[in-house]
Amino acid sequence: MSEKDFAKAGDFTLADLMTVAAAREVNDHEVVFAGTGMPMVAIMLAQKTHAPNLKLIFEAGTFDGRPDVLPTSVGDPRCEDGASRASGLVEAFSIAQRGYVDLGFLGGAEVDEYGNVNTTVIGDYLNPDLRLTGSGGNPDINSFAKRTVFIMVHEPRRFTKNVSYITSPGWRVKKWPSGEFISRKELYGGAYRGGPSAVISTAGVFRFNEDTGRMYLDTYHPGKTPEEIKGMCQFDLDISRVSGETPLPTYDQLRIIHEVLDPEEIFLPKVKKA
Amino acid sequence: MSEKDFAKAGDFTLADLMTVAAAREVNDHEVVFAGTGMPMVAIMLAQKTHAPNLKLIFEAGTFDGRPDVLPTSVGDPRCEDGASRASGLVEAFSIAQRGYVDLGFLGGAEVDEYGNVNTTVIGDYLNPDLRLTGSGGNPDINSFAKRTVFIMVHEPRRFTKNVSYITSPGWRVKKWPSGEFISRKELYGGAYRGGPSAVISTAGVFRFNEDTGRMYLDTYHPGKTPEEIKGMCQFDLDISRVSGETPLPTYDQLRIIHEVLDPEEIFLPKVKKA
Amino acid sequence: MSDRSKRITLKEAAEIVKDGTILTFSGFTIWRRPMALVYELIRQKRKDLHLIEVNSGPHSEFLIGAGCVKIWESCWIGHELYGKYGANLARKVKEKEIIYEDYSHAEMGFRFLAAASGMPFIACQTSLGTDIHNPEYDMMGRAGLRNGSNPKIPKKKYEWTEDMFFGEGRQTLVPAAKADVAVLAVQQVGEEGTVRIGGQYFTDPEVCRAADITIVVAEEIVPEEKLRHQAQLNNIPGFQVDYIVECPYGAHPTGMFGYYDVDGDYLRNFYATTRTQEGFDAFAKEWIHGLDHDAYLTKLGIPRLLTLQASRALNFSTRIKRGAK
Amino acid sequence: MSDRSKRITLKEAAEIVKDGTILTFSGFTIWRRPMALVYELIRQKRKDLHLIEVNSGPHSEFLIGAGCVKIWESCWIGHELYGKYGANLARKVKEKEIIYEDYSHAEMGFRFLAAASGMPFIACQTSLGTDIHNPEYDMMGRAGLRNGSNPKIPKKKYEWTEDMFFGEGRQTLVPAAKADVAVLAVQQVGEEGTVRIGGQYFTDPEVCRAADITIVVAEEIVPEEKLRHQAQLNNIPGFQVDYIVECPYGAHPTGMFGYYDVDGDYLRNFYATTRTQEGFDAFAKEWIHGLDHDAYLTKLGIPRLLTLQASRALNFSTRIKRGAK
Repeated sequence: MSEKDFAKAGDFTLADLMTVAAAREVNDHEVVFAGTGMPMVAIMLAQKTHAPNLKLIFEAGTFDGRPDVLPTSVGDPRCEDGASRASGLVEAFSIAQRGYVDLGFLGGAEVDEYGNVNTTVIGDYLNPDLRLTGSGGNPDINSFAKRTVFIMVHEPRRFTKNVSYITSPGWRVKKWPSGEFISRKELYGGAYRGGPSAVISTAGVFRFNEDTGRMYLDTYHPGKTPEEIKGMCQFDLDISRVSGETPLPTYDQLRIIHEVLDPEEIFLPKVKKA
Repeated sequence: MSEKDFAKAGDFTLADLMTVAAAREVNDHEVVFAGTGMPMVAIMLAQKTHAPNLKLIFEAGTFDGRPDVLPTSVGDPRCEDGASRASGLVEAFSIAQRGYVDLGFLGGAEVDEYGNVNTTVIGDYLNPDLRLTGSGGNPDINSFAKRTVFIMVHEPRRFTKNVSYITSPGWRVKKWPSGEFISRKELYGGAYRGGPSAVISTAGVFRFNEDTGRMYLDTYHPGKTPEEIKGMCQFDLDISRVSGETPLPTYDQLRIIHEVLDPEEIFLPKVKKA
Repeated sequence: MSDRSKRITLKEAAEIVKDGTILTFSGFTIWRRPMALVYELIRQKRKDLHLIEVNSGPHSEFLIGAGCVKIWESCWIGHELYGKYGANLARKVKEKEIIYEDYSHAEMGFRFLAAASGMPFIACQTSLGTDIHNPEYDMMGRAGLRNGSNPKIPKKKYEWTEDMFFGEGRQTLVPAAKADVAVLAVQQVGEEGTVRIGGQYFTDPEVCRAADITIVVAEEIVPEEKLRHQAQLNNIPGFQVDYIVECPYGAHPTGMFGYYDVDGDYLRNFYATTRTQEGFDAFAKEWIHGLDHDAYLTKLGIPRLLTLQASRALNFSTRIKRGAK
Repeated sequence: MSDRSKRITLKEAAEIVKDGTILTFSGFTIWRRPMALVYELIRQKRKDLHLIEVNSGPHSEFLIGAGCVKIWESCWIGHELYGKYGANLARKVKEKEIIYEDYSHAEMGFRFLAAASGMPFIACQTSLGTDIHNPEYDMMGRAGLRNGSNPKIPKKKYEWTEDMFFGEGRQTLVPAAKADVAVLAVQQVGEEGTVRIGGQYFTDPEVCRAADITIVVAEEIVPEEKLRHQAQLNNIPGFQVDYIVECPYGAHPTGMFGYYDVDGDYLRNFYATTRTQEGFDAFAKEWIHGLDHDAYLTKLGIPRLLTLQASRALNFSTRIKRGAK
C-alpha cells in the first residue's frame, strides 16, 4: 500500500477518522484558535500536510507555535516551542476580538439544530442535574472567529431540540431581556464575523444552511447511513444535501498522527492489532 | 565648609535651588511619575539623599529604574538601567489610573490661582497666537497621582487670572458642556485622588488652600520678597501664610547634582566661577 | 508599601487571607496554581471566601471541597485531561451550598484588565445571544449581593449599550473584577518583589493589579539585582507586590514552566476519589491535614518529584508518562 | 495574509501609503520613528495624510512641514530637549492649513488599546474638567468629518457616562483609534514578520493591531527561527505584520535602543531652521529631495554615525556630547 492510499477498515479508529475530517476544515495560511485534545492533533496534522503556513493561537497566550511535542493543554510549556510570541490570555482574546482569527475548533456536550452548544450544565441552570466545566473560551472563540468547527460525541440526547443552556452561540440565538430567538447576524451587528461552519460528530459531518442556519448532514461516517443518523437527532435533521461518505484517513495521515504527533497515545489510541 | 552646610550665594544657581526644593517634595517609599529635565534630576537627587526607596515611573514604560547615567527623555535607553520592568505607555498609564502613583512632577507655560495649567496654546485655541507642544501626559499624571508638583518659570503673564486653555486640571475646573467652574473633588467623584500640591517657580514655592483650592505663597527664593512675588501674579496671590525663605541647597546636594547626576550639564549648568 | 523585608512564611501568608476575602490566583487551569497556600488555607479552616477567577482549576476544587468557599465567580473549572469537570463544585452546586456566577472566559479576562487599569468597566462583543447573558442567571443578584454593601461587588452583572462612535452595534459592558487578595505562584521573585515568570504569563499581571494585596509564592527568591539586569524579562514590578514566600514545588500538583510538570496521577486520583464529600474529606485527611509543605513533599517522595522535574533545556519533563504509551 | 515573502523596498513601502491614508507610527517622541520612510513619503509628495498618534515628534514635523498632512490627531509634538515645540505644526495651525485634534496622552494610549483589542471605545477617568474635553474644540467635528463617511473616524469625539457598576462617577468614553497603515521602526524583524523590540516597546504592539496594514522597517531582518528560540523576548507575532523592510539607521535622527542614540545636533538644526516654510523647504532640499537612504547616510558621514552608535554593553552611545560639558 502507498502512503497516499485510503486506509482499510480495521486500520484506523473512529477518532482517527474524526481527526482527519477536522484537519480537512483548515485552509493554508489561516489563523486557527485551538483547544486541547483532538482539535490540537487535527490542526497539527493540517500543519504537517496541506496547511504548512497556518498559524496556531493557544488561548493561554501562545501565538504561532510549532510544538515538537504534543501539548496536553493550552497552558503547557510544550505550546511555546518555536512560537512567534508567548504572552497571556488578555492578548489572545484581544487579538481574537480584533478579528485576526479565521477558524476555531471547539467541543460541546449538547448541540441544537442551529448550532447552539452547551458546555455548562445538564438540566436547569438554577436546579442542575449536573454542573459541567462551564464556558471556558468556547463562546468567545465562536463569537470572534470567522468559522467554528465543533467536535462532539454523537448521542440522541446530545443532538437535542433545545440545549439546557446556550453556552456558545449558533445561528439563531436569544435576544435578552426577552429571550426570543433572533438571527445571530442581526444580534451581532458590527461584531458579526460568521459562526459554526461544521460539527464533526462520532456519526458524521454536519454543516449549516446559509439562509436558515439549520443543520444538515454533509457526510456520514463509514458504517452509518443518513437515516440512521437522522434517528440519532432529537430535531428534524436535514439529510437532503448529503454529499457522501466521510473520506477515510490515508496511511500517511495515520503515520503522522500516531508516529509524529501523538506517539504517546495521549489523545488518540492506536488501533489494537490482534 | 562641611557637606551639610547650606551653600553661600554665588555657589549655586536658581535652577539648583529649584531642583533641591523639588526634591524636598518627595517622601521615601513613594511611587513617583517624572518627566524629562529638572524634575528627573530632582527625583534622582531625592533618591540619592532622603528617599532611597522611592520608585520612579517613566511615562514611556519603565518602572522603578535606577539609571546610572541621566536620561535626556523618558524614552531614553538610559531609563532602563536597573529597572524592575520595562514595557510601554499603556501599562504605565494603566498602573497610574489604578492608583499606584503618589506624586507627579510636571511643568507648564501658564498657571492660574487654582492650579489649572496650560501647555497647549497661547491665545485662543481656535485662532492661536502660538501652538505649543500640547498636553502630553500632563493632565493624566495630574489626574491619577495623589499629589502633583509643577515647576515653572515665573513671569506675570504666566501666573495669570485665566489660562488660555486648561490643559491640566487644578482645584476648580470646568464642568462640560456648560463650562461652569466647579470643584475638582466634586467633578472627579470616585476617581478623585488629590491634585496640585505645590508650584515651584523661579520666584518661590506655592501651595494651595485646602478648602478654597486657591494658591498661596509658602516660601520665597533668596533675593525676592513676598510683596514682589505678589506683584508678579495677575491674580490676587495670598501671601498671608508665608513660612519663610526657600531653604538653600547644601554642598552635598550640589555635589550630587553636578558631579553624580548631571556632570554633562544637560539640564543644570554649573555656576561659572570667574 | 514600605521596603521592610517582604518575606513571610506560608502560614503567615494564609493568615492574610481572612474569612470572607475576595480572592484570586495566578495561572491557567492546571498550571502555576498556588497549591501550597491553598492547602494552608484549608488547614486554617478559612470560611466564606469569594473566589473570582479568569478560569478555575484544582486549587479551587480543593477550597470548594473543603467548604472554604461561599461564592465561585469564573467561567470554567476542571482538571483538563485528568478530570472532566469540577466534581466538588458540581456537588456543592447541586446541593445549593455555593453561589456560582458565570461569565465567559474573554469576559473574565477583560474584567481583570479593567480592574488592573483602574477602569470600572470595559466594552466587549462576545457571547451575545447566550445564556451567560440571561438576566435570570444573575446568581449574585438573586442572592441579594448586588446592593452596594461590598464596594468590590458590582451593582449589576452586565450593562449593554449601542456603539455611539462607529455604529458597530450592541456592546456588552462588563464590570471590573476587583479582588482583596491575589496569590501568585511563579518561578522567581526578587527580594523587592520583582516577578519573573517563565513561559506564558497567562493573566498574572492583570490579576496582581486587580487586587489590593498581592502575595507571591515563588519557587525561588533571588537577588533583586539579578532580575534587574534584564528588565524586559520581568513581568511585574516590585512595588505591586506586598509579600513574598519561597516555596519549592509550591504549585504541585499543577505544573510550573521550567521547574516541573503537572502531576497527572495525583489529579486523576483527586478527581476519581472526591466526587463525594466523604471522599474529599478522606483525601484531605491524607494529603493536607496534619502535614506541612515539607511533610507533603516528603510524602510525595523524591522519585516522584524527580520524575516531574522539568528539563532545563526544554522547560518540561521528559520523564513523565503522559499517555497510554 | 499569505506567506509569500514579506520583504519590500523603502520605495515600495511608501507607495502602500496612499494619499488620504490614516497613518500611525511606532516609537515615543524622539525614539524609534520610521524616518527613512517618512523621507520617502515626502519625496513621493504624499498628500492629505491623517496622522493619528499616541504622541508625535520629528517624523510628523517633517511630514507636516512638507505639506503631506491634512489632519494631525494626537496629544503632543516637539523634539524634547532639542526643540521646545513643533514649529511646523505651530505654523500650519496659525495659518489654518491643518486640522488639529487634541486628546490627552493617556486617552490616546487607551484609544489605541481599544482599537488593538477590537473594542469600539474604552472608559477612562483622566483630564476631567480640562479644555481637552471642551465641546467647542472638537476640530474634526467642526470640519464636518464626523458624518460617518469615513468608517474609521468616530461620529463623536467623546461620550460621557456615569459608572453604573460601582458608583465611581463620571467616566469618559474615548473612541478606538483606528488606522489604515502603521509603520514601525524596530531593531529586528524575522522573515515571517516576528518583531523583537529592544528596550521599552512604547505603544508599538497596540499601534500595530490598530491598523489594517502594518509595515515594519527594521535595522536588521534576521532568521525567523533565531527569534523563535525565545518567544518571550518578541513583542509582535508575525501574522500581524504585512510587509518588512531592512533599513539600517532607518530611524535617524531619532534614537534606536541598542543601535544608536538620538542625533541631537540634527534635531536642533531642524528646529532652528524650519520655523518658516522657506526654512523648511531649504532643509528638505538639502536633506531629503534628490537623495535616497544610502545617499542620506553618506551625507551624514561615517564619523557622525559612529559617534551615535550605541555601546553593545550599555545600549546607548558613550561618545555623544549631550550637554554643555
